[in-house]
Amino acid sequence: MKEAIGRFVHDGDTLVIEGFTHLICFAAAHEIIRQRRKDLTLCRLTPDLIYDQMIAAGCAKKLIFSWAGNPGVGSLFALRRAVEKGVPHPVAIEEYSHYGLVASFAAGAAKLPFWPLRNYRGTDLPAVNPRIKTVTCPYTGEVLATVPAMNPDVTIVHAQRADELGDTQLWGLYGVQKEAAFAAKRVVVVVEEIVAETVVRADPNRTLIPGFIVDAVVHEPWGAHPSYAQGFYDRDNDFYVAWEAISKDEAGLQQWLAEYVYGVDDRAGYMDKLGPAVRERLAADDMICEGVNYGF
Amino acid sequence: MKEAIGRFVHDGDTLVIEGFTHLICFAAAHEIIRQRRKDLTLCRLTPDLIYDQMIAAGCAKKLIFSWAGNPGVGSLFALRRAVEKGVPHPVAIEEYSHYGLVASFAAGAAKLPFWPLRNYRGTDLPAVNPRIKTVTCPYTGEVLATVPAMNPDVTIVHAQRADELGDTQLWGLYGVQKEAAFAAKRVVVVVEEIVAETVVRADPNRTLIPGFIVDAVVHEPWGAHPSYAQGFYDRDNDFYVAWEAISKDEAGLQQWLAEYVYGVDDRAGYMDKLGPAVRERLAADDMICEGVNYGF
Amino acid sequence: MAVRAAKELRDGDVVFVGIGLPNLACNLARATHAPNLVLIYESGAVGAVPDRLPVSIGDPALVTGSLSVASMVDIFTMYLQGGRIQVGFLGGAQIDRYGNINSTVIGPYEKPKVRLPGSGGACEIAIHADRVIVAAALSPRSFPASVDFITSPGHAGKYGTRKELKQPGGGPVRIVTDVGILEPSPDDGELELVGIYPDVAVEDVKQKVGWPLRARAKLENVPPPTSEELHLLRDVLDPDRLFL
Amino acid sequence: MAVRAAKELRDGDVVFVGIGLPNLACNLARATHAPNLVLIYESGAVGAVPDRLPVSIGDPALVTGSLSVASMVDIFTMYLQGGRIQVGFLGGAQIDRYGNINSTVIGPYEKPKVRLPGSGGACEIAIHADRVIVAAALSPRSFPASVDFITSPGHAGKYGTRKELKQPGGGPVRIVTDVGILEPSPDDGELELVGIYPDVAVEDVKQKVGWPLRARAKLENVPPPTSEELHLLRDVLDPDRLFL
Repeated sequence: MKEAIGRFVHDGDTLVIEGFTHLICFAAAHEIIRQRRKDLTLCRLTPDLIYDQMIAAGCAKKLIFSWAGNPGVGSLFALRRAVEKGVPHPVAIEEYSHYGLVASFAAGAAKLPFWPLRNYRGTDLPAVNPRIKTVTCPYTGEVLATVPAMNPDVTIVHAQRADELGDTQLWGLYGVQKEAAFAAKRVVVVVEEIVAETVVRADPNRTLIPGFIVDAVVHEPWGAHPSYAQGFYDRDNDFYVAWEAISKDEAGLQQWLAEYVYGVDDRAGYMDKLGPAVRERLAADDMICEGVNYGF
Repeated sequence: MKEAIGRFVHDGDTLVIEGFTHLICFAAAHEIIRQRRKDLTLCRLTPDLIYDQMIAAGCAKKLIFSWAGNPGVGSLFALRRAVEKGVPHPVAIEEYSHYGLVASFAAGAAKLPFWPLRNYRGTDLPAVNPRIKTVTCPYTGEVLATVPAMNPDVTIVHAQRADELGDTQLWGLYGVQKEAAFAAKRVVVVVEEIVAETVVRADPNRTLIPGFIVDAVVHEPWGAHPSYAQGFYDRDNDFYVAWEAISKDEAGLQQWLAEYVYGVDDRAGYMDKLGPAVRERLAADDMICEGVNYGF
Repeated sequence: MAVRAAKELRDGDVVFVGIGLPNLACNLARATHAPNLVLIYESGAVGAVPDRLPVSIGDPALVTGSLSVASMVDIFTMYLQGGRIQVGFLGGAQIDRYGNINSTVIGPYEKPKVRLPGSGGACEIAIHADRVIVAAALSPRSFPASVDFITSPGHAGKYGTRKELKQPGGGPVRIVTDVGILEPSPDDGELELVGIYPDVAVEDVKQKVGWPLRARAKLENVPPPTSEELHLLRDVLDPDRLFL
Repeated sequence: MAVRAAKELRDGDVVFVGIGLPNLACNLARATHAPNLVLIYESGAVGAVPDRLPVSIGDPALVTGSLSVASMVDIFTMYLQGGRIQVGFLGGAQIDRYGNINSTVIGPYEKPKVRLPGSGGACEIAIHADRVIVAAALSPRSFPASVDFITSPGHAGKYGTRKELKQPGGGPVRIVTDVGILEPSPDDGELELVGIYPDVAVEDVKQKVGWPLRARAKLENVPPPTSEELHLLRDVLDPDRLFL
């Protein structure tokens, strides 16, 4: 992970670490914080705790997002301090709705400059985001909204498994992981498990991202905690709830970063610090599905 | 099948039976021929033998397509007779490239009136298909090609399995089956196997089409022959090769229809006529993949 | 409110579900009068049957045993914009006279008094779902005459009426509150009182909104939750009282 | 031609493969100098390793053991238009002076002498792939000065030059024939002779195209297929001689 972040994430980059609730790569964010990257433009549908932590650590110059809360809990206070009061420093925002940002990734993946969608009529979003424009349908004359393409410098995808070449398999919620990867100039894949190429090839419909668009593959078990990996470990909802109090207090948040991010060398160190009880509480039960026949 | 075609396919409809080489529902086409539907607008990327047969049977008024050959073999002669000589009657054509027609289905599924694509510059396709137009990107000023949405009256999808509500699982080549289903006003799903809802729910990432957009589910083993169903039976390449001679000769083709379509009651009758040797030759070997863990 | 919101759902509806109260209401409806409800979450879970109350909209329990997992591109393009969603459930910090909803900012956008989470899927749900059900406790602060920011369009506003804007969906057709039910007027889309809960006075309801609230001549008398419904909510669906 | 076309592929290339000769050439390259070639078929198979020679572009043997199966929307938007394809292989009934390819009609479109299958993916492959390799036997009928219909754009033509049209891909950079190799001139994009096979005279090649063919001053001497290459093609890759 150290090497992948060192090589592929640079100051000033537009960075995407996606995953909708599922498979959010906190391990990569923590390594970026440790390597003290700055002036990043951070883009995600839901900034979630991951970007709240990166903003608190001073990595961010700008945030592109569509829903900025702590899901099911409350606020992201580091983000709010940066936006409302410029603490630790001001962070610019570019705001969409989910559909808008999803479409922006789809345009980026397709290398189209824009994406048309039937949206935003009657809302104030285009008034505060001039990047939302319109286009007229050449067939019906209907005026549709458009969003510009999102093409990040680097996308980091967390997934259940990949082979050493980066052929990546992912199940459970997909989010926009595939689109974010195809949209990016550089792609880092972080997985719970490195498997033989034969495992991937035994079930090719399960593959979301082909290895030839991947620049680095990192093996990092528990790399998504406190997010989750279907079939590996549950979401740490207790930690999401606890974050409300941690992030509300600027000093407390810095203390948390000092202890759990700067204070450890890597993800293994972080998991050791959390202790075995967390792992036991969150480890997934087995609910293994049947295979299908690829014969002919 | 009789009932599903009777209820959901009407004279004059725009009909899509998709499947790219894989999972082409010949059983549905034969039932449509037997029920003597006419004035259909037939749309498929590759008309293949299936629409060659329907054109020969006089079902078609118009054909929308992007590659009209017998894959790996040669020509579709019934189609060529209709287009070149108006035999048995003239069939109008609307022609795209694969990407254009794929995009047209994607627009239809998204209920957008058009889809933008970087294509057709420097080619003669827009000159012969006025439905290919252009749109100017509101961000870059780039002029992009557009195709209009394809929203068929009815789409027939063949798949490996579905539950009784039509929740449909499909693996191997996807083609544009999902997009064609979502684009349609009515959807008929034809499957090799009806399974319990629990089978679908055990592996939800394998599901391509949700039952609530499906109007009818038909259980029709071998319903795709001479096309194939991954994990069930191989493509009948011998028949595709033999079609060259059958379709070249108008009378021979009518004789083939009389024997294998009009001359049988249903798919079971057709398979009986082909005989057990064909089934034995084409039955799939077992190459069953491992399952994955959906636990948490 | 959860009980009352559940009653707005019809058996067989395809519902775009948010977390919290909407999720409770949907699962209550499934357990009572609408066993064939199809729950779709914007995270991609289709036909979810969560065996625990999901804390987040992307909970793993929404995936396990669901009918299908769709990419978010498909969810927004083919399912929502594709016109496949009958009911959307929305909340919001502010709801105005015409059903416009604000979940973005209190105060001006550039210098907000309170920065709220923003749209998420709320903007497009309000535009595309056949019917939108809104659940929110009534108060003058939450129901001003006009919202500070239109995140989700209602029936009329500074950009025109729903019809003028050719919105594909029906917008907020029922506003379920803690004291009564509001509905848009068929004439001008203004929200008016159409139902009232037991022991609530119409005059008290009128005090709780920021405009002169009209009440229909004939008000529905909304029955109180049954003990069975309360039992289901409190003991089965949300035993840890995460959202009650 | 298959042997010569195989040599145009570099190890690690991501190749959009058509059926027939392109497929043979790709599998020969994989078996010899380019083991890391990634074969992508427009049908959706990515990283295919067919254990029999596929008769069609959607053969089940392309799926079994492949790295990934993508939807056709993804193949054309994210893979091809997304700029992820290094090499596209095309054939065609006619190829003209500037590398424009016709696979649509001989004669006028409305009243064709011969109705060919049409574009399939050929149009967008010629526009987007970094390099396009064309394989076709040389004859005046197949190589006219200008094609009856432009299915796949070359380097110049009635709509302008490749640069003027801002085509993202490189177009047909090598035309592999049965007697020699053509390449577009760096100046004006006109195809010119750059390589010749053993025992073939330049004058004979010039007779086989419908325009005054220029030949480079220094011609590559293209070696004949080795016995190992012929053995692989005839005995291993296409033992039933489906395409040879």
